[in-house]
Amino acid sequence: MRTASESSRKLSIIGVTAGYDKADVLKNVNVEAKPGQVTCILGANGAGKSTLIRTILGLNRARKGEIYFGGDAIARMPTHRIAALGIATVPEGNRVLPKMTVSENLKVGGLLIRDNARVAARMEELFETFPRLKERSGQLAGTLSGGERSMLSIARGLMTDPELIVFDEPSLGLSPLFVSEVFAIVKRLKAAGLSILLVEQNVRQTLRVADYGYVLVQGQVMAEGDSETLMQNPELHRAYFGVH
Amino acid sequence: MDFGILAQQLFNGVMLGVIYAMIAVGFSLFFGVLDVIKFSHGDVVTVGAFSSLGAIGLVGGLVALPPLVALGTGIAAAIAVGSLVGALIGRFLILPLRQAPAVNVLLATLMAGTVLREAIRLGVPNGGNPKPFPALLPAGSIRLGSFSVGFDSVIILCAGLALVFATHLLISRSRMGLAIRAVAQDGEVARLAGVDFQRVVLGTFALGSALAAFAGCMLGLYYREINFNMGLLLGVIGFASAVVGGLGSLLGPIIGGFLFAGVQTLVVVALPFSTAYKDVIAFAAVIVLIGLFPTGLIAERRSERV
Amino acid sequence: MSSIPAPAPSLSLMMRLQRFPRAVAAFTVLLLLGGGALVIHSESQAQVLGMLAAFLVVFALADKSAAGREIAAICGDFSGFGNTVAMIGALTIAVVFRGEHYTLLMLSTVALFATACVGLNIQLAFAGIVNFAGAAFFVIGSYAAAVLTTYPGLPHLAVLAISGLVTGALGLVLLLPVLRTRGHYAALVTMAFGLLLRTFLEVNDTLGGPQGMKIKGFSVWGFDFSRTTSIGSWEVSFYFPYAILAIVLFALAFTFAKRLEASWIGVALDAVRSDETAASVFGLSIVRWKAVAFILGNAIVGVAGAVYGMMNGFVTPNGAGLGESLLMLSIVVLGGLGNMWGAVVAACIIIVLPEKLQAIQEYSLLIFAVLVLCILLFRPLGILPRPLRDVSRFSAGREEGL
Amino acid sequence: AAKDAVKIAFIGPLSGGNSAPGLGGRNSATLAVQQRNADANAKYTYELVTYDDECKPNVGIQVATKAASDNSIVAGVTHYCSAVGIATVDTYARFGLPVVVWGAILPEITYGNDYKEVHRVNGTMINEGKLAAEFLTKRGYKKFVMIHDTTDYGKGQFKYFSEYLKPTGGEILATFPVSPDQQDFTAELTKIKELKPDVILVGGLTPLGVRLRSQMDRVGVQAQFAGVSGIMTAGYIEGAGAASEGTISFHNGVPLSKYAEGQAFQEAYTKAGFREDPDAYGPFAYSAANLIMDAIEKVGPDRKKVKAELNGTKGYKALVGEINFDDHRQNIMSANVYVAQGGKWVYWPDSDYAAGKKKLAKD
Amino acid sequence: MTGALLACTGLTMRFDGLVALDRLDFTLDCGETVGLVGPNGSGKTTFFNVVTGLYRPTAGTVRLGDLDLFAKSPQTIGQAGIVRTFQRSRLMLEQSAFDNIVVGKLTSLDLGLTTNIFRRGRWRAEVDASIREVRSLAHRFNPVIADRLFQPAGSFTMIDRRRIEICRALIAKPRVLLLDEPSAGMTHDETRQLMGDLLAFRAELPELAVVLVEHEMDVIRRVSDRCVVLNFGRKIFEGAFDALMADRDVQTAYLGEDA
Ligand SMILES: Nc1ncnc2c1ncn2[C@@H]1O[C@H](COP(=O)(O)OP(=O)(O)OP(=O)(O)O)[C@@H](O)[C@H]1O
Ligand SMILES: Nc1ncnc2c1ncn2[C@@H]1O[C@H](COP(=O)(O)OP(=O)(O)OP(=O)(O)O)[C@@H](O)[C@H]1O
Ligand SMILES: CC(C)C[C@H](N)C(=O)O
Ligand SMILES: [Mg+2]
Ligand SMILES: [Mg+2]
Repeated sequence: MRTASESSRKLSIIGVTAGYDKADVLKNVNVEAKPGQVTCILGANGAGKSTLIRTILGLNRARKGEIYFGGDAIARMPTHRIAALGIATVPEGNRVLPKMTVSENLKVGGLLIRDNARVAARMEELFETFPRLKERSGQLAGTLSGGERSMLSIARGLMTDPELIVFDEPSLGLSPLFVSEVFAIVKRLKAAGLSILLVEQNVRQTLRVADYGYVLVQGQVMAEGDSETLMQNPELHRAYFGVH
Repeated sequence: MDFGILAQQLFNGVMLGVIYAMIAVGFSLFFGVLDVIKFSHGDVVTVGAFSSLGAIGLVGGLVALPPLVALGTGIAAAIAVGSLVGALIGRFLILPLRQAPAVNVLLATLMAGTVLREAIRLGVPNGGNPKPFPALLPAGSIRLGSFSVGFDSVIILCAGLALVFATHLLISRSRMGLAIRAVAQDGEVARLAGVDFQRVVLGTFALGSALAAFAGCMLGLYYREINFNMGLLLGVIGFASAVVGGLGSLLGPIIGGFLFAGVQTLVVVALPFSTAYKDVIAFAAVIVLIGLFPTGLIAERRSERV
Repeated sequence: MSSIPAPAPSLSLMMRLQRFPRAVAAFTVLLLLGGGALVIHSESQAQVLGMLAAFLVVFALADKSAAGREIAAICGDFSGFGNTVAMIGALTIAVVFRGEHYTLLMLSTVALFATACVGLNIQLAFAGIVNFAGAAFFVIGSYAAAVLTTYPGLPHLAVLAISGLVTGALGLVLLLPVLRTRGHYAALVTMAFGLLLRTFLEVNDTLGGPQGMKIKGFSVWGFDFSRTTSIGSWEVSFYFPYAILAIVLFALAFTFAKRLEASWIGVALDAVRSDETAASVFGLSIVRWKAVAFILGNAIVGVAGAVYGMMNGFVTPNGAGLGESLLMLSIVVLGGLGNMWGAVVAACIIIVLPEKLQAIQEYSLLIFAVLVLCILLFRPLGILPRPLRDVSRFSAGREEGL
Repeated sequence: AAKDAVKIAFIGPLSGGNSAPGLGGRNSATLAVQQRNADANAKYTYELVTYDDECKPNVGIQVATKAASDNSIVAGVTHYCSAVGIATVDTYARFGLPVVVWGAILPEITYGNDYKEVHRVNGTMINEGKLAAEFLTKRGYKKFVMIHDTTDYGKGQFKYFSEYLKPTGGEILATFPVSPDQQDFTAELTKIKELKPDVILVGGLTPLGVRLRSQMDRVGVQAQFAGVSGIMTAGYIEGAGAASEGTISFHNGVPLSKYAEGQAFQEAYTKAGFREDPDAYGPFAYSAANLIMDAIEKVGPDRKKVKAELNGTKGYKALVGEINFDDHRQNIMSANVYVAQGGKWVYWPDSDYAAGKKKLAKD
Repeated sequence: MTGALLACTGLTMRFDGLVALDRLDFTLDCGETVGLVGPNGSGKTTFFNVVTGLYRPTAGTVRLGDLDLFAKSPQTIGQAGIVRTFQRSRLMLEQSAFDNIVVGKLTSLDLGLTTNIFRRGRWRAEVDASIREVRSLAHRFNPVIADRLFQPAGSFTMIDRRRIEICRALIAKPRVLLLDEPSAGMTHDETRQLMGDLLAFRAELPELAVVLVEHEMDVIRRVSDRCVVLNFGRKIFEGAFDALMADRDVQTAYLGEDA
């Protein structure tokens, strides 16, 4: 079984078009997440960020285009196999398994790990990071506070040792302290050599940790480049860093 | 009344309780997976009974079988057919209707039940009539005064209990159980955690239905008579037991099953000459209990908040 | 509100359609109605299946083709008018077949079940209360009528009213558990009640035991429906007056439900159904509204049951069985939650079809079940889904039909 | 020359728990029609329109109305289930459709009204109850427990049996009214075991009989098992299996073999290749159909005339023996005792039990 | 604390074992906006739930003006004039925006059977009035909502749904409005727009008292007159925004170093 390893595989989304029932939400999107780097995706509400994430993970299907993770074409792979390839996800909207306790939620996160000792160890590590969750380990996840849910869903995503981690607005509802904690985590993961694909509203801090970024506008990549370039991008400026 | 009779009645109650529990467990198992009430469950019991009867008949027709072998064939057939039917229902009814409101699913499965029932009635020669079920378990019985219990009853009793608790352990302890519950509460999260959604769902339906089919086989052995209609009321009672006990946990249905059986038996003992009212009273009890314990005797822990 | 702008080609057609919206609505309604009548009337299997196929095609068109959607939209906009036309059309059908016992019996049965389903819709679609004892309450209505008609002094219109009240009142027994429980738990409560009632009626002789009771025919102003053989110069079946009564009853229930839906009460019920927490925070009483819906619903079911009983002159416990209740529920679900016309169409399918399938004898139940499954699978929202409420259509000035 | 077609209705339970006898009846009636149509000197060609009453009164009324309101239908062979039979008599009277009941044995169907439309070829439960009481007590059984289903059928059976038991000095220790689809009787039977009766008499149908018989052994009740015509079906023997041996039942009419035409009927039936066997009431349906067709041959396809003709039936030679209608258009016939022996229902007088070769529980 | 509009003292909420609110004293005056902040799980939402009667407090007092609202039913409290929005949006997505908003004032409308079913004339009059009111209110937030008033709430964007929720609360003409993280999940400029909305109606309804839960410090700074900080259900700070930013405990407990 894999251990948290230097990731070597690149995630590349090539000319992907995807959407729901009738409407196309993503139109011919090209995105790359280079190994060992933090790639961020910015965009207004409804720009299609989550749709992109869902498409990568096969939760909804690309209508056109290809998606590769290293050598594997994953565009038509069932979600659970994509996950097994070593892509962990923290989905949008702090989703938890409401009728299970906090620790059971984490165990589910660790289902891909066969040996229970490792699962236990991982849980302990994460409890270090989120003492809150340790206090609440016996509580049904459904009754957690908004922020606690976010922590739990982040922690659940971190249970396996993936190569690539996908975050969709992890800091939703987190208080400033924990927001910075999240970015600290991202830094640490990067340091450990993992690749990260990050969707965030908090553009400032995001660009601070990101190596490379894409800006989605109405389902199309409007701008891309390394953080500095994006910082300078006038439209982004108008859109995001209002003076205050 | 004399003690033997009392013991006898007690045993009858327990026996009945186990039978109900075996069926009820299936209900809460499905509820556990997709928050689905699979109402064809009762008829899967019937299917199980008939398929084991059929198998015994077929094989027995070719070669003379010693009872135990026959028994094995019967159970095997029941489990095989049962799990197949379950998987099919899961695949072609439950999964497609996953987004639909709960009532639709309920209706769909009820209709599926009707299909099964009618198929048996029309498919089996003279299917409208009750069929005898061979007595394959060791004969003989324990007699103490007016108390007498066949060995077969005891065997069936143990088998039933074992099965029910095995299921309980499977769900609450094993990885499989964890996966099942995860799928039940959020299919996407489960998938993202690497759970094979389809396999878990179908697997669970197969498992639950196999359980029901096995119960059917046991019913045949116990009553020595089966008919295409037997699943109908059993289904409802099983459902009632599951709900009264509490759908949240797998112990709920067991408690519920024994409770229901207890009430029925008690009525016969207490007011023997109005036994016709025993179902009336039992169901009245159900309504009252639900009124008092809205989420069953083993109440579900509140898992939603504002 | 008119639907998605359709592709260019059919545009001109749509222009033409929109010029006479009322004509379109009336035509569509009458077309469907006529079809239904034919199904009810026809004797041959082929005819029935043919009509069924036709219906499927019509619905496919209504969904897929732009023109179809347009027509549907127009009917939506002029529903008030359309409904009026439909009711009159239904009465006309009754008159046309005035001599045909069986056709009229079917017609009335459909109308009465549709009426009962209006009641169930108020419970399920509006307030979110699943009622698995519909048939039980229906039968309670009949029994009430059976008992009440034995009092010669009592005018039969009063009998209907009281039957409704009695049924509603008996529903109160379940109120507490129904209010306290959700989802499957609630389902069981009603289910248990149905079984309980049926077994009770069977084992207890005071109401005729399993044999049930005979019921006097309906009569107003000395005019006994069940003895009618002619009206004026017309030779009519004694089912004719019942058919009229049934249709009128449905019209009333329909109007009532429609208005209930398009009213503050309707909004309140929606709020309570879809989010009790939010509703209560804005001062709505969950108990009050659920209770109102449950009792009203049962009362309507009861009245329908009373008329049905008087028409058949007979009521037995096994009418209260789980199977029967499920039949009613399937009508509601297949018709489309909250859509009263859907209930009518579904009632035609669920009630008339097995009758027509008689020739296939013992297989009818099987075929029927399969059919229902198909509808559930391929039209999950039901035959006619419930339209979005738009109270602006009722803002003063605009006409309101039924 | 092409003959005019005449329609006759057959109504019975073709689906659900009582479909077995229902289908048997339908097949037998069908056979009668087929034979008639094959007969060159029949005046008309007959068509049997069959309806399913599901053994449910409400459904029964619907189909009865359907048949009765179809003016091309001249008469009907109707109903096996008493619950339905009694529910529909008004309908037939209302529409003036003459019918001959072929299986329902509730007395009230003929005796409870004075509808000239309603006839019945099979006997009623009065005969059954009377015979049961007399026969059993004469064989020295004194203490009875009766289990009957709560339908009119079971209740009727109880009513008449207990009525005729009184004079014989027999005693009913206890009565258990049970719902017809109840599965488990161990509780009741345990209770019975305590009472130590000589006979357990079941007033119900095959399923009930089978369950009681098989569960008796389970709780170890020793008593003679007897039932009314409701259990005198192939289904009972098949269902109860070996345990059925020695069960006594009472039924109007004698076994096919005893009928003059019985042999022929059996052969013809087998030849026609029906999927289900005629069952106990098949011959009655067959006779009813023939009775009607003969009436039509005589007076032509007219409801009123046919009714009048049927009303006056006396000494009509039918498969089930001579048919004579009394003033309530009820065929007068006596019930007979049957015993399950070697996997068959055997006419008591011919049985090893009567001959003393085999013994019932008591003797 | 005399003149206070909303006054809670010693408010305590226990969930088996865990103390979510710990002897909290809280007051709110007419026309005042209080920013309620605190680390995740510090009891902010619980405070709202207790005040609106969704949870039954373990101990303490809750008064609105001179009404005792301790452990009263949600609808009593709602009618008394305390309304809220929810942390996770709670709308009837398949019903129209209008329906959703009008829910806020249903209790002030005629809910009798007679008017609603039989005397439709009257009802229609109420309809006209309500449509006008709802439309103008919605218009102030976003003309788009006013224009698409009769389309399903589900068809609106996140921010507009939030606005619809706020409209639903405002149309109830509350005396106290509780807002739970209105800006959660919004982009920067959306947050700014929302902030604008808040300030706007604050100006229009000078009497209205607002409690605002937010993790977005800018919003708090711009909108609130006074701040209260919770930690482990206990009040660890009360005062002006700048004082808050300066406060050591608050920094360690809530803001973190790089604030
Ligand atoms: N399940 C769905 N069905 C139909 N349309 C959807 C669905 N989910 C999202 N959409 C539409 O797809 C578009 C993109 O949605 P998406 O959630 O990807 O945007 P986003 O960038 O993630 O927004 P946010 O920042 O709010 O997460 C939106 O216009 C939304 O209305
Ligand atoms: N119904 C409940 N059952 C058990 N614990 C609960 C319940 N509701 C809240 N809690 C606990 O009470 C604490 C306070 O919850 P609350 O939702 O008030 O926090 P919060 O301040 O709103 O946090 P956030 O900023 O993340 O929303 C949390 O630790 C939570 O786990
Ligand atoms: C009870 C029935 C199913 C059978 C019986 N022949 C009767 O008279 O009713
Ligand atoms: Mg998103
Ligand atoms: Mg909160």
